[in-house]
This record gives sequence, C-alpha cells and structure tokens, in this order.
Amino acid sequence: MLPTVNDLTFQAATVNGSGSQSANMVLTRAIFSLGIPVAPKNVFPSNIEGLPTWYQLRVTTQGYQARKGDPDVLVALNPATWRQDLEQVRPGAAVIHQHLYSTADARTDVDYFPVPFTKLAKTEIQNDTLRKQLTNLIYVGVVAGLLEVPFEAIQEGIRRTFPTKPGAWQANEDAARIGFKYWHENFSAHERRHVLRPLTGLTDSQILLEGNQAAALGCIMGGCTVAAWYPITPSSSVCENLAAYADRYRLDKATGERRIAIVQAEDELAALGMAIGAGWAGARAMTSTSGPGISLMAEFSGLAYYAEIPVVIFDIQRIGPSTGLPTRTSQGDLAFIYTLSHGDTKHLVLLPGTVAECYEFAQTAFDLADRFQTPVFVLSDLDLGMNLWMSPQLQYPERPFDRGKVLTKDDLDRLEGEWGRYQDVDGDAVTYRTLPGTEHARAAYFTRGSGHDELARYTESPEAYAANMDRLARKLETARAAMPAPVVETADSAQIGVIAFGSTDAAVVEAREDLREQGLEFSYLRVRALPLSPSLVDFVAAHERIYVIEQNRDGQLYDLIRLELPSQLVGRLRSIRHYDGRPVTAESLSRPLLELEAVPV
Amino acid sequence: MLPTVNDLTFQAATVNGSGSQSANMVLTRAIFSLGIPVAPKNVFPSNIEGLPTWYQLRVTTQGYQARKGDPDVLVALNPATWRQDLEQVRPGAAVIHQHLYSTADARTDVDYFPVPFTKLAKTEIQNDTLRKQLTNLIYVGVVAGLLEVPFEAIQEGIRRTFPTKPGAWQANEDAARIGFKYWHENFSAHERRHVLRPLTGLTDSQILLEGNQAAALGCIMGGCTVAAWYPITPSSSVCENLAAYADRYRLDKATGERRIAIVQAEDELAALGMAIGAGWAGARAMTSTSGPGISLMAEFSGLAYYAEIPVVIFDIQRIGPSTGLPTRTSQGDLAFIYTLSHGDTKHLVLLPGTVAECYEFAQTAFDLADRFQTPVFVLSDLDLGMNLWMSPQLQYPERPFDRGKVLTKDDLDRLEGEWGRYQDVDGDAVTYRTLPGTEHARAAYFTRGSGHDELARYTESPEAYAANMDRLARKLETARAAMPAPVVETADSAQIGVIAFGSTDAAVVEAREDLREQGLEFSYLRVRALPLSPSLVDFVAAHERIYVIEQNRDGQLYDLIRLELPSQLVGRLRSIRHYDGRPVTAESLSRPLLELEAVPV
Amino acid sequence: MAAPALNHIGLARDSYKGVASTLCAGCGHNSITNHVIKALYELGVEPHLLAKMSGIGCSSKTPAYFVERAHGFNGVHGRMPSLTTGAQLANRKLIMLGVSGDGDTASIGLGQFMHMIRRNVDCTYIVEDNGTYGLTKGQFSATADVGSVQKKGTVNAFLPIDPCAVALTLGCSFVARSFSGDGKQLVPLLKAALAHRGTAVLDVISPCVTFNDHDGSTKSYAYIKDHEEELQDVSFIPYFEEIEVDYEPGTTTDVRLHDGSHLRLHKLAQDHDPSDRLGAIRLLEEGRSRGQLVTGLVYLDETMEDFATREHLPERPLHSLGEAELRPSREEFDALMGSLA
Amino acid sequence: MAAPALNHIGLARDSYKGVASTLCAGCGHNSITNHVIKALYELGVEPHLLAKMSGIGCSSKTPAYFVERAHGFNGVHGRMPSLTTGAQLANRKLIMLGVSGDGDTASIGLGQFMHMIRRNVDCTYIVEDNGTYGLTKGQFSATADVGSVQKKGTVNAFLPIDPCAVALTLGCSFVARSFSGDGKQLVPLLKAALAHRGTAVLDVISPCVTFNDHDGSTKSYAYIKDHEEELQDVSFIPYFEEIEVDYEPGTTTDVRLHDGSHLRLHKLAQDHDPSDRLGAIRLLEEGRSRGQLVTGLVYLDETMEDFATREHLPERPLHSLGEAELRPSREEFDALMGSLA
Ligand SMILES: Cc1ncc(C[n+]2csc(CCOP(=O)(O)OP(=O)(O)O)c2C)c(N)n1
Ligand SMILES: Cc1ncc(C[n+]2csc(CCOP(=O)(O)OP(=O)(O)O)c2C)c(N)n1
Ligand code: SF4
Ligand code: SF4
Ligand SMILES: [Mg+2]
Ligand SMILES: [Mg+2]
Repeated sequence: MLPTVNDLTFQAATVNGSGSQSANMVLTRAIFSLGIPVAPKNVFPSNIEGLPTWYQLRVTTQGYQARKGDPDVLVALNPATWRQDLEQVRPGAAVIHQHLYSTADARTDVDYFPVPFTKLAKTEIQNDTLRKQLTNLIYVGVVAGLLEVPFEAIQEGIRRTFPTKPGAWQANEDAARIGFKYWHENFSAHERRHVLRPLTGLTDSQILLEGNQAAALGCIMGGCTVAAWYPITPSSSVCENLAAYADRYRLDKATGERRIAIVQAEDELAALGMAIGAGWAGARAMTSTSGPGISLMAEFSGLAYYAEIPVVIFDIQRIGPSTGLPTRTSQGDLAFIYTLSHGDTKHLVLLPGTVAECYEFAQTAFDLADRFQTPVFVLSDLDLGMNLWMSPQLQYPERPFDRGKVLTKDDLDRLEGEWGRYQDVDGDAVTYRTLPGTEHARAAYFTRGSGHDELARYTESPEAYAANMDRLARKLETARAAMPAPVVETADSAQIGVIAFGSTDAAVVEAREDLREQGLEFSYLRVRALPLSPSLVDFVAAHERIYVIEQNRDGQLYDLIRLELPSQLVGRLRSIRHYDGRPVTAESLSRPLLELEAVPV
Repeated sequence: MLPTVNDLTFQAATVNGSGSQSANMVLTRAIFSLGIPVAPKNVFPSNIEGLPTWYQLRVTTQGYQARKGDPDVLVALNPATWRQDLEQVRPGAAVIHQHLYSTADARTDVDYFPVPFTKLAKTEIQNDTLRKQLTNLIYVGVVAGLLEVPFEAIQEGIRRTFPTKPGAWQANEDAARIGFKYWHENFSAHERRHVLRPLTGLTDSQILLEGNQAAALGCIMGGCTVAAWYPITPSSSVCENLAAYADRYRLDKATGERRIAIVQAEDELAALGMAIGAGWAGARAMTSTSGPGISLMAEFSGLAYYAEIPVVIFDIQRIGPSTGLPTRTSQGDLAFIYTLSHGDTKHLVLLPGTVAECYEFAQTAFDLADRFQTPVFVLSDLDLGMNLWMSPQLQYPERPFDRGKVLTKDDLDRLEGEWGRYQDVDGDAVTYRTLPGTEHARAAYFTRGSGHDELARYTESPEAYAANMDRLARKLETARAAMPAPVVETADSAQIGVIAFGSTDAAVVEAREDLREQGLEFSYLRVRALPLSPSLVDFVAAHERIYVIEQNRDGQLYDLIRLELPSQLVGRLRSIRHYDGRPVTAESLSRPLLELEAVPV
Repeated sequence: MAAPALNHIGLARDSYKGVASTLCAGCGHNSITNHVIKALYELGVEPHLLAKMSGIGCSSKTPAYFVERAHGFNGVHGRMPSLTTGAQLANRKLIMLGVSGDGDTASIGLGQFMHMIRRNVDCTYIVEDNGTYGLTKGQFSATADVGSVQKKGTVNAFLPIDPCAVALTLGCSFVARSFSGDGKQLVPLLKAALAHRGTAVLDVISPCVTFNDHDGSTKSYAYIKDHEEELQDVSFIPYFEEIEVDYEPGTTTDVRLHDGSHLRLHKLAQDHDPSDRLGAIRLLEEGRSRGQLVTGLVYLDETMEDFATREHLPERPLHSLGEAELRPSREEFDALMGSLA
Repeated sequence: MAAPALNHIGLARDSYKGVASTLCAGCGHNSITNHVIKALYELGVEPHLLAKMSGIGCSSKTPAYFVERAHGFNGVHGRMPSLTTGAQLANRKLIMLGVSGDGDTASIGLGQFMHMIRRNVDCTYIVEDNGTYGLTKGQFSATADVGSVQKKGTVNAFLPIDPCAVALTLGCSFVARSFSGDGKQLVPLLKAALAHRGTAVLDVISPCVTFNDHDGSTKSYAYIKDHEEELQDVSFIPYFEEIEVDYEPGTTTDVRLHDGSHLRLHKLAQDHDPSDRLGAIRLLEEGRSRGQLVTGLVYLDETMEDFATREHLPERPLHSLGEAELRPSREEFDALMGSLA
C-alpha cells in the first residue's frame, strides 16, 4: 500500500511542565515551512507541572483547521496516560513510545516504535541543565524520520521557534538529530503509511498565529490606549501579547514615553472599572477576561450600558459553570453576556470565527464602542485564542478610527453651548458626548448610573426614565445594522442550512465538504454579532431545516435565534450542541446532523 | 348627586423626611378598622429628606390592590409639586391644600379646601419637638371630616400605628382633632362626593402587611438559621424584619442564646458567600438584595449551581439598569437571574404574586434549595415588598422542613461508607450529600467549582464533565415538576388568555373584572416559578391569543415562554410591557390589550 | 452691587457652584461641599480640568453639588477608585477629585481603595465619614467605632476600619483627617491634597444628622467637638502667592508640594513629624486608645512617583493621539507579518 | 513492621493524608501541606470536625492534599473568607482551616480577608505567600516587594501589601509569619493558630520554584534563607500534655490559649512582646526597612471574643435545630396575625 501524503493527525502525549511545548512548535514550524498546511491543538491541564497534556497537529492539503478525533501518529511520553492514549489512535497508526512502556496485551492493529528516550538523552545530550527540555527534541527527530521530513526543515523549524535565541539552535538541532538518527538506524526499513512532501502554493501568504495574539494586534491597530486586566486562563495572553506589542510599537525609545497604559488590576471588577473610567475620559479602553471574570463584571457592564460609556471587553471563553475546566474551550457565555447585568440591559457582541477576525473585530469593537457609546464584547474562546491557526496574512487597516459623536470646544462654540448629553438630535438614538477636559464653560455634564434626563440631570420622572430606555432600545436597533453581517455560503440545491458562530466555523467548513462528498449539501450562515442580523430570517426562510450548531449545553444561540424569527419559521430550527470542553470536530457535527436528518420533523 | 360610598383613591403629596408616613399609616389603619378594604402605595424618592413623596390609598369594596392613576382626594403639602399634583386628580376631586398655594389659573373642575396647616400647627400644637411630625396628623383629621370617617376610627388607627407607644396616642389624637375640627368648622356645609361607611364581612381575617415582612416571617417559619445581607433598597427590610422577628422568636431570653445568625456583610459578594458557606455546612441560609447586588452575586451563584449547594436568594426588584431608580418598582431581573453566571448555569426561581406567597414561597424556597441542592431565587419587587397589602391571614405551616437527601452517620454505617456525592442513585438526578462534622470516616467529600466526577474528585475528563452537566440539566427537569404550579383562572368562553407574574397580579385581577364588564372575557394564568410549568402549553393551546404582561422593557417572560412553546403555538403570544417604575395599573393593561385586540394578528 | 471677587484665573466663587443639594439640612456632607467649593475657588482650579468622581451614597451624591462646570461621574457602589484610576491614566491633565462615604470606602470598596493607594494614583480622595450608611437609613458602616450606639439602640461590636490607618499601612503618600465642621483646617488640607501629585486620602468626619447624631454615637457633632485633637494649625500658600514668614522658627514645618505651593504646619499640642510614617501610625493608635480623634496632616511623602508618571505616560491626553501615533507603520506591520509566516 | 504511632485520639499520621499533590516538585506549598499534616496529626484534630477552605490558585488546591477524611471546600477566587464565615456560623464545632495564596488574599480577596479579621471569625487562615500568581503563570501579586524582579525581567514598582501588617492594623487576634522551609517554627505556630479561638493569620512565605525562585526575587528560597529573622523559638504544649519547665526564667513567654494549650516563646535576637500591637507594627515596619523578613508570633490577643460567641450562637450546629426550636408556637403566630389585622 502506498503511504498517504500530507494527510495525517499527529499527537504527542506528554506531561506538562516537561518542556514539550517548544518541541511541538519546532515540528509544527518545520512542516509549515515545507508549504504544508497545519492545524495545531493544544490540550493542557489547569496545572503547572506533572499532569497529562496533549498536542495535536493536523496536516491536510485542504488546510482544515478543526480538531480531529483519532491520531495517525502518536508520540507517547506519559506513562500515566499510555494505555488511554493508545486506545485512541486509528488502526494502522504509528506509535512512537518510551521503549519501557509495555505493549503486552496491547492493540495489535498499530505499529510500535519503541525508543529509549531517557537513555538516549542521558548518553547523547551533554547539556545537563537543558537535558529534560531537549529530550523532547529527540521525538521531533524520530517523527521527522518516520514522516520523511527533511532534516533541513527541522532546522528551519528550530530557527523559527527561537528567532531571538540563535545560541540555542545548535543544541536543539543536535537533540533532534539524535532522534532522526535513531529512526534511520532502527526503523528505516519499516513500511511507511504516512509521509509528508513539500508543497507549493497552499501556504503562500499564510501565517501562523493565535487568536489572542491577533486580538492584541487588533487592539494596537485599533488605537487602544488603556488596557486593564486581571490574569485568567485563557485570556491572559491577550494583554500579555498587547504588552509585548506595546513595547515594540508604543514605546518612544528616546524618551521612554509609552503611548498606552496597561494595568494589571487587583481583580476583574477593578479591571473593567478602570477601562470604563478611561473610556469615559476619552481613551479607547479595553479589558479582557474569561468566565468567572465575566460574572464579576456584571455590575460595571450595566453601568456602562446605562450611562453610555464606550469600552471593549474581550471574553476568551472557557468551560463553565463556575471555575469549570479553566483550560478547556466553550461557547457558553453567549446568552449571559448579551444581557449582562440586572434590569433591561442589552449589549453589542462581536463573534470572531477566525484569527483574522480576532484581529479585525478588535478594531471594529473600538469603533463600535465609540460610535454607539456602549460596551462592546468580543467573544472568542480558548480554542481560537490559545491555539495556533493558519490564517491569511492580516491586513493593514485602511480606515481611520471612528471616534463617534464627540463634541469638541469648537463644536460647542458653534452650538453656543446648546447641547444635551442624552438628546437624540440625529434620530438614530445615538447622542453626543464631550470629553472631560474640554475647554468650554458648557462642556461638562454629569454621568451617573441612576435616572437621568436628556440633559444628564438627575431625575426620577417615570416619563423621562421610560423615554431614555426606549431610546436605548432604539440605539440597539441602529447598531444592529452596523454590526458585521453574517457570512453566508449558500448551496443552490440545499434544503438544509447550518448556523454556527465563532470557532465552530472550522469544523463546519470541514463537515460541509465531508457531507457534500456523501451527497448532502447544506448552506452555511455564520453569525458574527449580536444583535442578530435581520438577514438571518431570509436564510431560515430559504431552507427547510436549519441546524444551529454551537459549543454549549443549553443551545444559547439556538434560543437567541428563535426569539428573533417570525413565529412561522421557528419550527425549522434544530439544535446541535457539543460541550465536553474539547474543540468540536467535523465528525461530531456531521454525525448528529445525519442522524437528525433521518428523523422526520 | 349622591356621594359614592367606599370607592375612592386618596393621595397625599408631601416632602420626604417630614414625617407624613405615620400620618398616612393612621389614616390607612383607621379606614381598615372600619372593615373597608384598603390598598396603600408609597412613592418615595431615593433620598432621605426634602424631595417629593406621594402616598396613595385606594379604597374599593372589591378590595382591589393595584395602583390607580388619578386620585379623587388629594392632600397637597408639597409646594414643589403642587401644580403637577393638581394636574393629576380626577375632575370633581377634593383638593385639600396648604391655604397659601395659589389656585389662580388653576383647574376649575375640582373642589378646593384650603387649610392653614402651618398656622394651625403653630397655634394649636404645644409640643415643640413633635410639631413638624404632628402637623401631618392634622390632614388626617381633615380627611376624616371630608370622608365622614368617625373620629373613633382615627383613634383606633393611632393605636394600631403606634401599638408599643401608648404615650404618643394622645398627642396624635389631639393633632388629628385639630384637622377634624377645622373641617367641621369650615367645610362641613360642602357637598360630599365621596364618603366612607363601615362595612362588615369584607375584611374578616384580613391583615395588612408588607411583602418583605411576610418574606421575613416565611424565613422564620422556614427554619432559616443563617442570613447574610448588605443594605440596599428595596430589599433591606427583608433582613431588618427578620432581625426583629428573630429577637422575638429566636432569642432565648434566659441564656441570651440566638438560634439564628444575621450578619450585615461588607458587600453582596460576601453576603452570598456567607450564605453559601452556611448552606454547605448544613444551615438553611439566605441572603437578600436588589438589582446591583444581584449583578455582584453572579459568580457565587454559579458556584452554588455547579457545586450543588442549597441557598436562598431574595431579589426585591427595583428598576435598572445599573443604579436606575432605586425606589421604583420593576420586574426587570427575571431573565438575568434565570441564567445568572457565565457558562451553562440555570436556576430555580420562585415568583410570589401576593404577600401571602412571599411568606409561603420563602418557606418553599428553603425546602426546594435543600431538596435540589441548588440556589433558589425568590423574585419579589419594591411594590410587593415595601407596600402594605391587604391579605388573608397567613397560615401556620403544617409540614416539617424537607431537608433533602442528607446522609447521616447512621446512613453511612448502613451503606458501609459506599456513596458518591454526585452519584445519581435514585434516577432523579438529585444526589446525596453529607454535612461537615458528620462523624464517619467516609463522610467527607471535597466541594469545588471546578470539574469533578461522581465521587467529587477533581477531573478534567470530557466525558465526566459532560455527564455531570447533563445530570444538572436533568435535575432542573426534576425540579420543574416540583415548583409551584401556575394559578389558572379560565373563562369558559374566552378566546384570549393573559399570562403575568409577581405583583402584576393585582392589576390583572382588576383589569379582568373591568374588561368583563366591557364584554371582554379572558382567561388568566399566573406564572409562579421558573423553570416554567409544562401546563403553560395547554393554556396557550386553549386560547387564540395570549397576552404576556410584565413590568420590564424587554418582555423577559414573553421571551422565556416563547422558548418553551412548541413552535406552532409561538405565534399566539403578544407582549404588553410596563416599565416606568410605577406599579402597574389595571387601566394600563386593559388599554393596550384592547388596542391590540383591535389589530388582527 | 459690587463685582464678585475673582480668583487668580478670573472666576467668581459662583463658577464653582453645583446644583442645589438634596441632602438633609445640617448634614456634614453639605459643609464639606462648601469647603470643597472654597478650596477650588481659592486655588483657582480650572473647572474644565476637574473630574469629580464618586461611588454611591449620600456622600457620593455631593459632586453634583459643586462645580457644575466640571465633568462628574457618579459610578457604582464602592468602585470609584477604579473609575478614577482609568480616567487619570486616560488624561493626566485632569484633576481627579473623588468623594466617597465610609460605607463606600471601608465596606464594599475597601479593596479598590487600598489598591488605588498602592498605585499612588494622582487624586484627592475624600471619605465623608459618618460611621453609618446614610442613604440606606442608618446601618453601621465599617468605620463605626466599637461601642458606638445605633439610633435604635444596637451597640457596635466590631473594631473600626480606620481609612487613615489603612492608608498609612500601605504607604499612602498623603494622609490627613479632618472634620466637616472645621473649615479652617479642612480647606487648606484640601488645597494641599489637590496640589499633591499622588493619592491624597482625607478622612473627614461628617456627622449624619438624621441617623447618627444622637447620644451614644461617636460620630455626632457633639462627640467630635468634645474629642477632636488638632495636630497643627494648617495653612496653605499657593504657588502663585508669596510666602510670608509669620511663625516663630521651630514651631512650624513647611512642606513644598509638587506644584510649588507650600503647606505650612504650625504645631499645636503634639509634636508630630508628618514625614514619619511609623510615628503617624503610633499617633493614630494612641489617639484611638485615648478615645480622641486626631485631626490634621498625618503623613506626607512628596517623593513618591504617581502612577501615571511611573507608567511613563505622555502629558497629552491619550485620546488626542491619532492613528499615526498609535499604529505601527506599514513597514513595521509587514515585517511582523513576515515573522509570522 | 512496627505499628504506626497513634496520636491522642488514636489515629495514625496516615489518617491525615490527602490525595497526591499535583503541584510542581519543590513548591513551597507542598512543604506547608506536610507541616499542616504534622500539626493536625500531633494535635489530634478529629478529621470529621475539620473544614478545609480555600480560594483559587496553586495554594488553594492544597486542601485536597491533606486530610482526605475531612470535608473541604475549594470556592472561588478571593472569596474564601465569606464561605468560611458562613460555615463557622452554621456549625461552631467545625475547626475551620483556610488556605489561600497571596493573589487570592491580597489582590482580589483583600476586602473579604480584612472583614473576616474584623469579625474575628474563628479560623486559621494560612496565606501561602510566594509573591506571584503561580497558577496563572507568574504575574506579580500584591505582596511582591518593590524592586523584586520577575522572571522575564520586569521590576515591581509598587509597595507590597503585607498581610500581617494589614491584619495588625485591624486588631487581628493572632498574627504570625513563617517560612515553608521552617517546619520547626511553622508546626507549633499552626497548632497554636488552631487552638486559638478567633482569626489566626499565618503569612507563610512559600517559594514558587517555577516562577519566582530566581535571582532578583525576594521570595526565593535563597533570599528568604538569607533574610529571615526569627523572633522566637516557638514550642507548643497541647492541653493534653504536661507542661515541663525547660527554659530559664525571663527568656520565655508562655501564653495560654483558649483550649488550655500553651504556646511557649523563647526569645532570640529581638525582644518582642506579642501582646503589644503597636510594637508588632513597628517590628514589621523596621524589619522591612532593614530588608529583613521577621518571622515568628507577631501578635496575639486571647481576650477577644470570636464572631460566633459575639453572636451568641448555640454550641450545637444550627442544622441540628428542628421545627420546634425554629418556629414560633401556634399561639405566638396567632398573636402576631392578630396584631396585623
Ligand atoms: C452594589 C450596591 N449595594 C448596595 C447599594 C445600596 N447603598 C446605597 S448607598 C449605600 C451605603 C452608603 O453609605 P456611605 O458610603 O457611608 O454613604 P453615606 O450615605 O453615609 O454618605 C448602600 C449600601 C448599592 N447602591 N449598590
Ligand atoms: C475571578 C477569577 N479571576 C481570575 C482567576 C484566575 N486565577 C486563578 S489562580 C489565580 C492567582 C493565584 O495566585 P495566588 O493566590 O497567589 O496562588 P498561587 O497560585 O500563587 O499559589 C488567578 C488570577 C480565577 N480563577 N477567578
Ligand atoms: S441621611 Fe445622613 S448622610 Fe444622608 S443626607 Fe441625611 S444627614 Fe446626610
Ligand atoms: S507554579 Fe509555583 S506555586 Fe504553582 S505549583 Fe508550581 S511552584 Fe508551586
Ligand atoms: Mg456613611
Ligand atoms: Mg501566589
């Protein structure tokens, strides 16, 4: 049998804190440098050292980015999960393992490649301090041997993984070569089932980056000048990346002056409070957090909604409720965020589905926040935020910032000071504000979370209250039209449609091609914002059955859509939910979809 | 024209902090003591002294408890609102006012009764320190004169208002008599349009009490032993009343021992944390709060849901978003509370619609919390909680506490220690717990808000996570059947139905009779809990059009119901919303209902 | 009618007025409002540069009652410090003036209060301290003294959280205590706090006439008058006025503030060096154990860098920075993309 | 094989073990876990009466690693004090042992920490203090010293919040500091804390080997070893053992704890009276300015009533009270209804 080319799933099962992460990066960068599309997924514990961790690397010529269930190649370096890891590989898989792990009574439908990693490391690696770390590079070499990856690619992978540490290149290369050599000396005669071959044209102007990194860069390009955050997985890397970019792009090396303030707050309440204070004073301000942090931000979110203060809030979702599984992915905050805070509060929510959108929507978020003077939530998740994704290069923004309706001193002069903070002069329910510090005797107004009239004066008048609430509702409608429209891909003959959002996209794209091959076509609409686009109704109307696919237990998007549909269309909707904390696979969508299709409505 | 008997709305417009509240109580108790049904509403500012406040007292033989728009009798003692107050009375109203207020260019369709209150107080009231306070009693006397309330009733009203201060009776009586006398000397010749006449049979075994007082008594009868709270209007009086009842019923006078701990916490996070800690340790524990406090309780609510800890949370709703109008009523927290906290969290919610239910549901809440080991929210509101309502006497509970599935030392002996905290042995998704302090070597388990298996051990297993989440969803279904069923009153011929909840009840009951008189019958279903009862579907199915009536902007119950209905019934629903902070009136329901009925679906 | 007196930026006292107070007549907070107006007027603060910040409570309403011509922000309960921190970072030019209550600061807001101090955010933070929750009708707050009696008779069992002591423990750069009834002391302290660059905490005892001014309360007018111990005679000489020497040497400490103004402290009964933090802690502790309320400037450190300085922020407001200053160039961007390929 | 040694309630040391730790090898928190086990075992604490409480963080995971036979509650970040307070009120018999981190206590949890102390809730509160957020990978926490260097090189610019100093300011009834590596000192302090009735705060420096054990860190093993100043030789004599006199008079302070146990403090370099609160504050301040870490028993007040006592709660757990004890009688109820008619 000929080996399959450029189509496999690799998995490394290791122990966290053992330094396998950089080895996995080397392998990933090596393969990518051959022009082969990659899709890495990191499954790690909520722990610092000693617990199981898995790294999955998918290689497909289609460039699929979704997780795949069962690996074709396994590197097993964790005795605690050895048997369980072995259970999960496909029949025919190549299993590279510590040679001491027993294969007695183990599966017989796979190929075993025992490697004495510890012994090799002890005898062949000279550097005592780095030995533990470098041991992992040995398996990179073995895998390169197995998959016929040229060693030059591994060298390239090393250089790209440690671009700023050329001093470390040689040691890593040497370690990788130990494994590469071991393969060739012991297993080269073995028949290969999978190989990798350089490709051209598939990864041109593609890059590899994490969603949180993209979001951070989006904040830089979007003109963010104040960020306040509190560490929490999986959102920490948004502000950590932001700080790194700020060091590069916002620091005046001559004067030491910084054109951004990034504050590690004492908790999430303070983080959002600082961002709101900054937004009120005119800065483009943001915070980023995850699950528990979102819960703690409820009160302040309501204040910003009601007092109409621009602020951007990133929620990199992890699995809840409560602390839940802090290192597992989810789309479980959607509904909660949409109406975050008591009373009739409703927010603008952006739903990036790709890393490019993490970048783009970060910028959009600041524009929308300024334009609608309200909190804008950007909902990403652990999968999108913390995994590397292959993406087209990001685009330099062509447009200037949209700072919204801000009255300057000159404007006020022109108006002779006649203005009202909450007066709807343009009929779009969006009103004008001034920034503190505006040098005009009538610039000031008073901001409060309690009842206020059009001139921002305190009032308990029932009429003023209701009128203001009605305007806020209308403002949401104005905003609805300004939110990123859904991405729709219709299939001419399709009777069924699929609606999804966020990182589920990758699996839907793949499932769509899989099912098309099986003769089942569906149209696809990807929601990119709340409030929902009116065009959703047309999509539903154009299809007989609609599957809403999402990564939470309660079908939150499914519910939100049902509430927006004319009643006669509601019955077309069906819900598919995936919520075990692992990124969704194409198969876990297409299987229930096929099952449900078999059942009459 | 003969005067109407026992059918009027009285309104006193005063300034807060001026002591009018006790005068209003005297009048209310006086009328009630005549066997005449009363319905008081207090509209007060978020302020301590000097701002407008209104007291409305409705008298009907039907015993209607809803607010009514325009008064028949006005006492105007606030110069700041004089003109506005005057605008609002009905044609033909009796307007008792400070004689200095100008009536020039004022309405001519009302009767003016100018009274020199300040002068009377100065000359006739001897007590210098109490003069300001007692001035208000003067208008009580005037009103008694106007409405032909016998002075003995006023005396009775005084005694009932100050039951523990007999020393104050005479001074109050004297002050009231000044007004009574003034009426008779100056206005007795005037033709009366409204009079009050003693009644029998209508108020037998009726009492007057506030919802928060009833809730506090419910907590006492429900066996609450730990309460932690943070002051906030309009919920403070729940725990303040609880403390007063505790002094009476939970204090061992001999030893000083208290059979309840009531803690004023440093904020709402701590308040709920204490209640959860106590619930975990086996106490029946509660907290109570309003709007902003609910937002602050989001994180801890999710913990209690996911770790399955019984706790009772009262939300006495006020109008939001944010600080909103702290002294105005609302039903705006419903949807937010149902899914309070990030991730797929879902709670049990009780919706008392009467003060008797505030009492009853407080007890039910503790039973449900223990039985389902989960937070139970009791949603009342400012109108229900802080106004006096006429109610049938409360019932002494007949049943013992339902403490749910708690394994004792003996149980564990019997089981030989074989048990799992999150094991669904009974098939109802409700599992067994032990209390800390249980003297058995296998009693202990570890409680956490992070992933756990059936034995309460830490796990990140996707399967264990999903299985647990599924069980929690099933537990909600078990609970659904145990929640208080809706109260349904069907009208045989009715094509339309009305659904409401909470304090809206009073207005619906009245609107129903009003519309019946106008020839429009409707059936009425009052929702009393979330998750919604399945019987709701039958109700909707049995009527052509359903009006969901609620006191919030976004139609929160309307949305929740639509999500529970089979799609073919969704189209039957229409939404009527009232959200200006004032308790809803019958008229403000029947008017839009009639309008909507005139429009074809 | 004589023309109103103008301050050194040409504004009359009226320019510093706010809307009418809705607090109770006689409330200490109203007096503080007047002292604040006086201090701002005499200091000649530009109204448009003032940012009035507050939480929730009777005290937190007061920013509406002074300088209507300044922006104000009445946020949520206990979280004014974070709003203030963010606004200060966004625009260093703003003169941040926070007003809070004892409940707002020492109960729900304790954490934010302390972390703001730790960062030395440039702001004046007034605690209008009445030992009670005025707006929610008279419950004890965390600054209520042990043994203080509530109107209904309940006795407070817990030691108070003293905002000044807490601030000192954290090394707050400006700590003072005063009394709403003592404008002579409070006004110069307010001016100094405003001139100081860093967090200036002013704990001002401010009786609540409605709920905490009775016998048995340790925050009543009568009690404070009987128990106040003034540390110093405080006077403030703004940078735009000349310094006159009017005290005998040795009796007076003169502190130069960031903007060149001077704070002059003429010692009274006790000899306290306001640059001695440990001494300041002892002073408060000993005062407390004597049952006395020590007022005046407790501690001052003019050397500590404020937060925005430490963060190296530009002097210009951050909102005035445009695309060119905030976005990397196309070349830098392309280089970045290249490194990700 | 010899039978394992049993403590005075007949349990072997193994009865105090928990599940295997998943912390990093060498983490200070693991040492503390062992000291806790030793203290509980030697003290003969009934496992079923122990309630292990914690927040979120590496430190907060440790309650799972000792006394599996005790109930434990790993709550949410920074809010362990409120859970502990509630549980203590619900059942005064429980021996509350809280474990927290410096982030959990001094950053997000500062307010709750302080209010728990103010109430003097009967519990032992261990801060496993590494100056960093271990679980989120090494950011500075609020106890990080000014000038301490992060692994990546960032220098901390802010003054630390010292849990002991904060506790002292509030009049905490038991304040001690120790070091994870010093079981000889920590174990008797732990026993004393457990025997004490009231809030006992133990700030235990506990190096994070993965993120904060490098040069430049002031919370590394090396740094602490170089800078620790032990106040006393501490020994604990449980109530069930006889007191032997083994020190010369004058060199030793003996404190009787609530349960009749004794804490014996043999003074070393410095002469510190642990009942002197002001002296304790000075001690910490001076240690800090010398750059030294003072460890040992800092302050103890055995006279203060704990919260449950102040609240006059019964000795029995509240959940054991039944309808008859919690509901008023029918007669009382009817009387109440009558008064509302
Ligand atoms: C989150 C939240 N909890 C509770 C309240 C209710 N509340 C309003 S003011 C206040 C206390 C104010 O006390 P303090 O800060 O001392 O101000 P004072 O009224 O005494 O000046 C409280 C608890 C609120 N507004 N928000
Ligand atoms: C509300 C919330 N915010 C943030 C986090 C993320 N988080 C987990 S542990 C931790 C810090 C722990 O630091 P520390 O208390 O010092 O414990 P250590 O790990 O150092 O022992 C943070 C911020 C969280 N779990 N919850
Ligand atoms: S209640 Fe007290 S604090 Fe509030 S305004 Fe009145 S006197 Fe002042
Ligand atoms: S990261 Fe640090 S605190 Fe956490 S377990 Fe490892 S060494 Fe300990
Ligand atoms: Mg106060
Ligand atoms: Mg730490």
